Amino acid sequence: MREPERDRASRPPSPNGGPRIGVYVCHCGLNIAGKVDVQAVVDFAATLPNVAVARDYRFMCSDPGQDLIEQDLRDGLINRVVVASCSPLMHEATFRRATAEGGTSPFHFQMASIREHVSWVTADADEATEKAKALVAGAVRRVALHEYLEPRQASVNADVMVVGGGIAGIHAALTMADAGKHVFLVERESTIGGHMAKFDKTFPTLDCAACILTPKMSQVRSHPNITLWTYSDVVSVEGYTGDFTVRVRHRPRYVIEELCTGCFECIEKCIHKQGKFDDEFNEGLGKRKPIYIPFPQATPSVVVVDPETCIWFKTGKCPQTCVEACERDAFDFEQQETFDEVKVGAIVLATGFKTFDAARAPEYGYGTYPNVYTSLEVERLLNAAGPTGGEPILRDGTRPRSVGIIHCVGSRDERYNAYCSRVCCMYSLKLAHLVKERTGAEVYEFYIDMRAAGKGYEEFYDEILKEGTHLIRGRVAEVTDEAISPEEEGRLVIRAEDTLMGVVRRIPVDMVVLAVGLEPQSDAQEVRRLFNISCGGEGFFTERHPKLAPVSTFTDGVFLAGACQGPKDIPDTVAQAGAAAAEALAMVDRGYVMLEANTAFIDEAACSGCKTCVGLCPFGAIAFDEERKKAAVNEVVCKGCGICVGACPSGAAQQHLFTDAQIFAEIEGVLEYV
Amino acid sequence: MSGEILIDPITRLEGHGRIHIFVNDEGAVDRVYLQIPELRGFEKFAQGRRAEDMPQITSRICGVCPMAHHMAGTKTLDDLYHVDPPPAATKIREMVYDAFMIEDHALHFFFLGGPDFVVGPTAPKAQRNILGVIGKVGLEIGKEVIGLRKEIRGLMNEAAGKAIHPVFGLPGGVSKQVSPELRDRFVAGAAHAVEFGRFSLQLFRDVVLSNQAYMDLVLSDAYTHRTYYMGLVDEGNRTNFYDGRLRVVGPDGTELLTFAANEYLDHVGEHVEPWSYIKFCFLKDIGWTGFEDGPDSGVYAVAPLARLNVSEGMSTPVAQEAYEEFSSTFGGRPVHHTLATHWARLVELVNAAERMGELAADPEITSPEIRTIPTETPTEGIGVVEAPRGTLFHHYRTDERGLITSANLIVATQNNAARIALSVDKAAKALVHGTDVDEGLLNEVEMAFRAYDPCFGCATHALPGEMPLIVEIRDPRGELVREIRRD
Amino acid sequence: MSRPKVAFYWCASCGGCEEAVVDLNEAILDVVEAVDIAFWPVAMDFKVSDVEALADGELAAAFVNGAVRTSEQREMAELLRRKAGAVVAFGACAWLGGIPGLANLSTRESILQQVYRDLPSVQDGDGATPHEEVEVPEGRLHLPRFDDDVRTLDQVIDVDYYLPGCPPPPELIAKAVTALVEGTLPEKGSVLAPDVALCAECPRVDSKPEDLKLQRFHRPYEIVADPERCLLAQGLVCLGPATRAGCGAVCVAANMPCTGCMGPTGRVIDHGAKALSAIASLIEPREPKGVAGLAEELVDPVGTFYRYSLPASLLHGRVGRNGGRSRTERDGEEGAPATAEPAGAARRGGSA
Amino acid sequence: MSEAARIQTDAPDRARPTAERAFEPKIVAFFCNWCTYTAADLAGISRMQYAPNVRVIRLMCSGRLDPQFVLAALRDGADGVLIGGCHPGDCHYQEGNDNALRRFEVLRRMLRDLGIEDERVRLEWISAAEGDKVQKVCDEITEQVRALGPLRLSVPRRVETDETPGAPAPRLVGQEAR
Repeated sequence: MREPERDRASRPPSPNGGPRIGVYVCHCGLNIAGKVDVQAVVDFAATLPNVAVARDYRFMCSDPGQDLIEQDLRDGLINRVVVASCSPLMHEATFRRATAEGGTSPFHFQMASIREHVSWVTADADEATEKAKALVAGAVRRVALHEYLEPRQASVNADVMVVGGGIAGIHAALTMADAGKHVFLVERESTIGGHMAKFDKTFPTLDCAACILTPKMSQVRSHPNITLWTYSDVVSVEGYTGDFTVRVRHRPRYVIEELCTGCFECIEKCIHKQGKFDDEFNEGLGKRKPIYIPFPQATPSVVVVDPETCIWFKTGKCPQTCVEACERDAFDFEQQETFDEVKVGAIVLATGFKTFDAARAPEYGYGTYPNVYTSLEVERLLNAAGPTGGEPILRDGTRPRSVGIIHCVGSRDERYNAYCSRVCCMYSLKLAHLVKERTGAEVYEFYIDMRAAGKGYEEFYDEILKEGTHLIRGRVAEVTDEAISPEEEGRLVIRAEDTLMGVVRRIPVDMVVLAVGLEPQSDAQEVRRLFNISCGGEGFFTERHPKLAPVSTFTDGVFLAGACQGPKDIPDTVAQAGAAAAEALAMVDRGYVMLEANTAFIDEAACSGCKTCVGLCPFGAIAFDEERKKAAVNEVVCKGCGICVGACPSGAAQQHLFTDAQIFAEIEGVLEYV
Repeated sequence: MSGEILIDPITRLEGHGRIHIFVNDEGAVDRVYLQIPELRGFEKFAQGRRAEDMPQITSRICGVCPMAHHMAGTKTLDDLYHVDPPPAATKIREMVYDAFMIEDHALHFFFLGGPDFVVGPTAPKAQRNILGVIGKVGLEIGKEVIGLRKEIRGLMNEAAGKAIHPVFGLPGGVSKQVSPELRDRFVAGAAHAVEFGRFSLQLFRDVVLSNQAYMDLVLSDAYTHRTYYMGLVDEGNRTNFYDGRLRVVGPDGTELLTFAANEYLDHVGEHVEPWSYIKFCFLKDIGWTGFEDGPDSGVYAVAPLARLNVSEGMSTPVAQEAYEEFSSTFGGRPVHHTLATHWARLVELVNAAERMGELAADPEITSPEIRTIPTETPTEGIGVVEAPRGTLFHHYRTDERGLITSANLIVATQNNAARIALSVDKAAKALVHGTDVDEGLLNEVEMAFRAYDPCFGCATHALPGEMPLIVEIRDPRGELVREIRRD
Repeated sequence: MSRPKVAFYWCASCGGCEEAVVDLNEAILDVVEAVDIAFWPVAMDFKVSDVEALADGELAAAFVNGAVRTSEQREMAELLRRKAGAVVAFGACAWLGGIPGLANLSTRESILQQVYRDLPSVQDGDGATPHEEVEVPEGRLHLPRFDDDVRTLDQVIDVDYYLPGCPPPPELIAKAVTALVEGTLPEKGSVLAPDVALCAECPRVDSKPEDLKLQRFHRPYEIVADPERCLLAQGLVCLGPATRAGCGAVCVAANMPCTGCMGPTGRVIDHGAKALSAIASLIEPREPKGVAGLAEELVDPVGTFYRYSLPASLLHGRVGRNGGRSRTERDGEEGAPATAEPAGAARRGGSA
Repeated sequence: MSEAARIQTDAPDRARPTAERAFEPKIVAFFCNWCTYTAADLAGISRMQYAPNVRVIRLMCSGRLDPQFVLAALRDGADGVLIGGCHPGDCHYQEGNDNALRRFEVLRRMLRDLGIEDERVRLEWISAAEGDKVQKVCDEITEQVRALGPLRLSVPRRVETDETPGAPAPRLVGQEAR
């Protein structure tokens, strides 16, 4: 066969001569020695190339066992260590430490697992001994090529960032700010508050959303440790764990934030006497002026000018009554985008969700029949600060006498989203209660399964049942205005199978409410790429481990809070936001992160600039230098998987402790001698 | 005194061959065997390859005439994928192919076969090579030779990717269009080549035609065989290297038949002898009757001499003039004198140069329309070109994914193999008497061989290799009597 | 000053390497000035006896092209090894086995059967095939045995340097000769070409995206390739990322993908496997069916990835094609002394 | 030549089928650290007995798999190769196992053309919880390869005449220290 011309990476550094290997075979009491002929393995090891010392001991992990290694190293008998004992997942750290204590690199060490992989799983003693020899030979051959590596760490910037100013972001920001960290809170909208700010009441306790949210919002505003950036978004993230550089763009609101006092005189004096344009905060149910504030408690309490609808921006001809009304001269129609660049050690993503677009399910008639509403619209109708002052009245101004609420719109439906959105059952019950309370209407709920797993949720369900809401189990086939009886004339008819009664029912109602599910934000993929994390199949951000690392991501230093990770209700969101904040604090407070030793690296001279590796890295750890046409691994970001190394077509990419040469040597070792 | 003479191998040819001469008790040559001792098996390992890789794979049959294999393979792919290249692509292919004919013929004349004449068959060995040629004609002209070759090879590199093992051929066209700048270089190169051709023809006149000793050698019976000839001709029965119909004429010069490439199996057969790895082609229409010439033997020849014999003229003026001079010198076609091949080669060189110039001047040559994308399922394809050393057939069958299931390759020297065997036999019989032979004599035996510019690398798709020329003389019991090393 | 003596020799090659030397053009006159060519069968009439007459090591260098498939070639290689201070494996065949090395996919018997029996133009009749020893009326004729496999030069003799390419680019040949004359040859075992992959000198590299993923592989005849953009990015299997630079990316300049004739870079043991790894990593689908679909589009992986290097590859050829020889016989094979300890480290250049 | 080298060449070769010794296949396994290697530990902890023919080499991720490793193992004496990684979607490094699959699929296509049966080179997804699967797969591949017989491979080695430099270091063979 052809052999490589040369292999720089495999050339062992030899500050003190060539490799001299010590092999230590552990009895592990009888765990190993009861099956494997330890003496035979030691004798065999002594014959292997570069082996200077071969010993056995009853428990290598004990202090005297470790002392054997340290002493041989200190005596200069050896400069490499192989321990044949249990799994490296058990004691690799132990023996690395011992090797380091002996005065060399902790990575001049290799372990052969002759307990988990040999003595415990092999019936025949001779076969077990042979296999143990093979594994020892592999380790010996490999360790001779181990490089001298120092353990490395990187320091962590104490400042943190929270992206998204909904309840999750607010809670995380306050938690960290209270712990004394400086928090940059970035919100895309002109105010923080998120979806929760739109709700009237929250389930199951029916306490007023504004009452519990608003104080937190103003706390954010006034907290000395929080820099609040609204109407702003993150445009780039560079750097790595503990040292991110984030660039934030501030969009112009044409009002100088520091000068605006929130008196709203300008809105009053706008040349438009009435609101004329669809009010986004009210889901288009109300009208706003070109200069507006989304809702009275908006934080910061600063007005926004919408250049799309403002006459001055559109025609350049307007008496500017708003400017006239402002006592602080806060207007600046020349305002441009501005940018800030900050360095932070950790980032909490709390970018939230969007609701399912009900028009995608045409059978429910949303957009066709004016009296079909989404749940979020009804939230606004029920909100005292909403377009109808809290009265759930129809578009023609009448009160509904009967209301149908359809569950699982866009959820648990293979056509749209297979998952359960978790919150719809409970908020539908809440809406049923509120509608009934305010209008006295008959309320019909059409559900597939009633999911009430939460503290106080089942009790809440019972309450609503008692109130006389009609619960019909079955998926709704369609909403139609085709009447087949006089009773249905002029109303909407919900046609559904009642699976409990086994009949198809037609329920005429005045108002239909679609309980739309929760979906990832439409720009979740861009955000994912921005922060180098991943999305699951449904598009929500993926946590590092669903059970053991639910708020971490595969990018160290980036944490998840709230519904951006998956649908969840307010209690869970707040709990998770607290957890994310705690994890971020733990990292930032420690002040440093340990770096993987087995990182990849690229031999620049051998790199052809083919870029094969760059896109393969799941962590964005490889940057391509366009000037020099070379790829380079950022070893702080690298997690040491070696995907790039396996792919590198010219062997320029290698992985510490897993170089090609080391693995080839191990392959030969496990095969060649036994 | 009887015995055996083994010439192993013959130098200055591309490939590997050995000549085994049996001498009888009267000291006369009994029989000469031309053995080709190697084989590579391209037809076998072509199986399973992607059809579109064949032009590049088969070019490795021979690094001297890689373009011929590349082009034959490419044309086979056209047929295989049932696709016609756009006119510009066809013209580019032919133009590049002409460039190849120019440089290959020049290579042979000045580096390989030519030194026999230019320097002289009995000159010292250290001079019978390109350096000797340079010594004879002068360094300036030597540099001219090298310079032209460099220019033409440069054009091929640019147009085909690489001159040695080109890459530009694809079913339905070529991979790269010709830029106006490159076109201009082709035009200039063609002009140089025509001049160079004239010069070479004059050199031949001066050195060979005017030298009675050489002409006696050329016309001697030892180098004369009356066989059939085969070559590609255009619709006017003029020589064409890239395309056309195959025409076969008999020893008397009359047309035996013409056929299209895809009918080759009806007319061309291969005869196997157990003592050589080369296969011997013959005309099925006549049949295999052994190693003999004449109208009743299916033995035929290809390559420059054969091509001139089957054609009724050349398609370009200067070449036509040279062709007429060639014909009249030998008293009309067909010319059966093997050594006249060297002259025929120069006539072709001029023809290729002129044709290249014509194509380069065609405005369509720079067209971007160089590909027709195949849409049909590949099945079977046959392609032919005239390689410098003669007719070259490629024939592939594939599965529906276009993977080769069968490849048949009949290469130039194979067509000639039987006639070459005849030539060597006849030359040895005429020149060798007894086993007491000298080196110059053996070189003259080799000349019979070298005139064909045979490429046994091609012919056996063998791994060509050169061995020393060692002449072993054995008695009838096989005992070594004497060994001649040609030093 | 005496000029260094050199020999050019061909084993199992096509003659393209010889042509490449001729393609030095006028520089060949300089070469002739600088060195004393003691042996070059294709172009000069010097004989083997001239070589045999030399003292051991008298040749400064022997440039040997072609792979090895017969005993004559082996003997010739061994002779040149004795006579030459440095042996240069010249070209892809000598270094890696080359395209004829694909014959290691077949048995010698099946090759003979195909060539002399099965092909459609072969005359029906007595079914003759060539034999190593044949009786003819006048006496007995011999043919050398067609070996079981194609070997690289360094599987037969110790090789000092490698000149890559099919054929080697003239610039690299000229550089090698210059280094020889000037005594600046690098350490033994070096490949006399840049130790970096072709992308480094490919003019299209800037158009290669950093996150290239392929939904399908195209075959060269299926598309009209954009003459400016990276061919891999267009779905053509280009081995440029896995293949040594030094050729000037001439195939790519002709708008055709690199097929790997310059061999692997210095730290790759098996050209085909490494190229395969890089190309497979570009597959976009991640689920088994989609991945298998793209794998199927690589209809001839051996011919694609091992086009020039099958005999040098880790498996050397198709496994078991020559019957029951077991792996362990390899140590007993001619010309292959067992390496000393530490075997792997030494062979992989890892020893101190 | 060092003592070690002598012992190396004197060592019996288990792959050589002889009259005295039936064919025992050698299998090299490349297991990812987080799932399959951990599963092999679990098999050990659970004392699941399986064929001793499999020698595990630990990689951090199946995405580190270089097809060269598979071929090197076969060349160096393995009769089969097993690759183990996390189940799809579970990769500790997000998509390493996707890359392992891509390389494996193309490699498998090529190995078929090189005369290596599919059963000799396998890719298995084995999660950290599936100790029993380690047992099952190791037994299975051992038996399958045993049925196929030894891998008949004849690979000429590179010829090198250089002396290997460096004398062996002095060695101690210690008894258990007390």
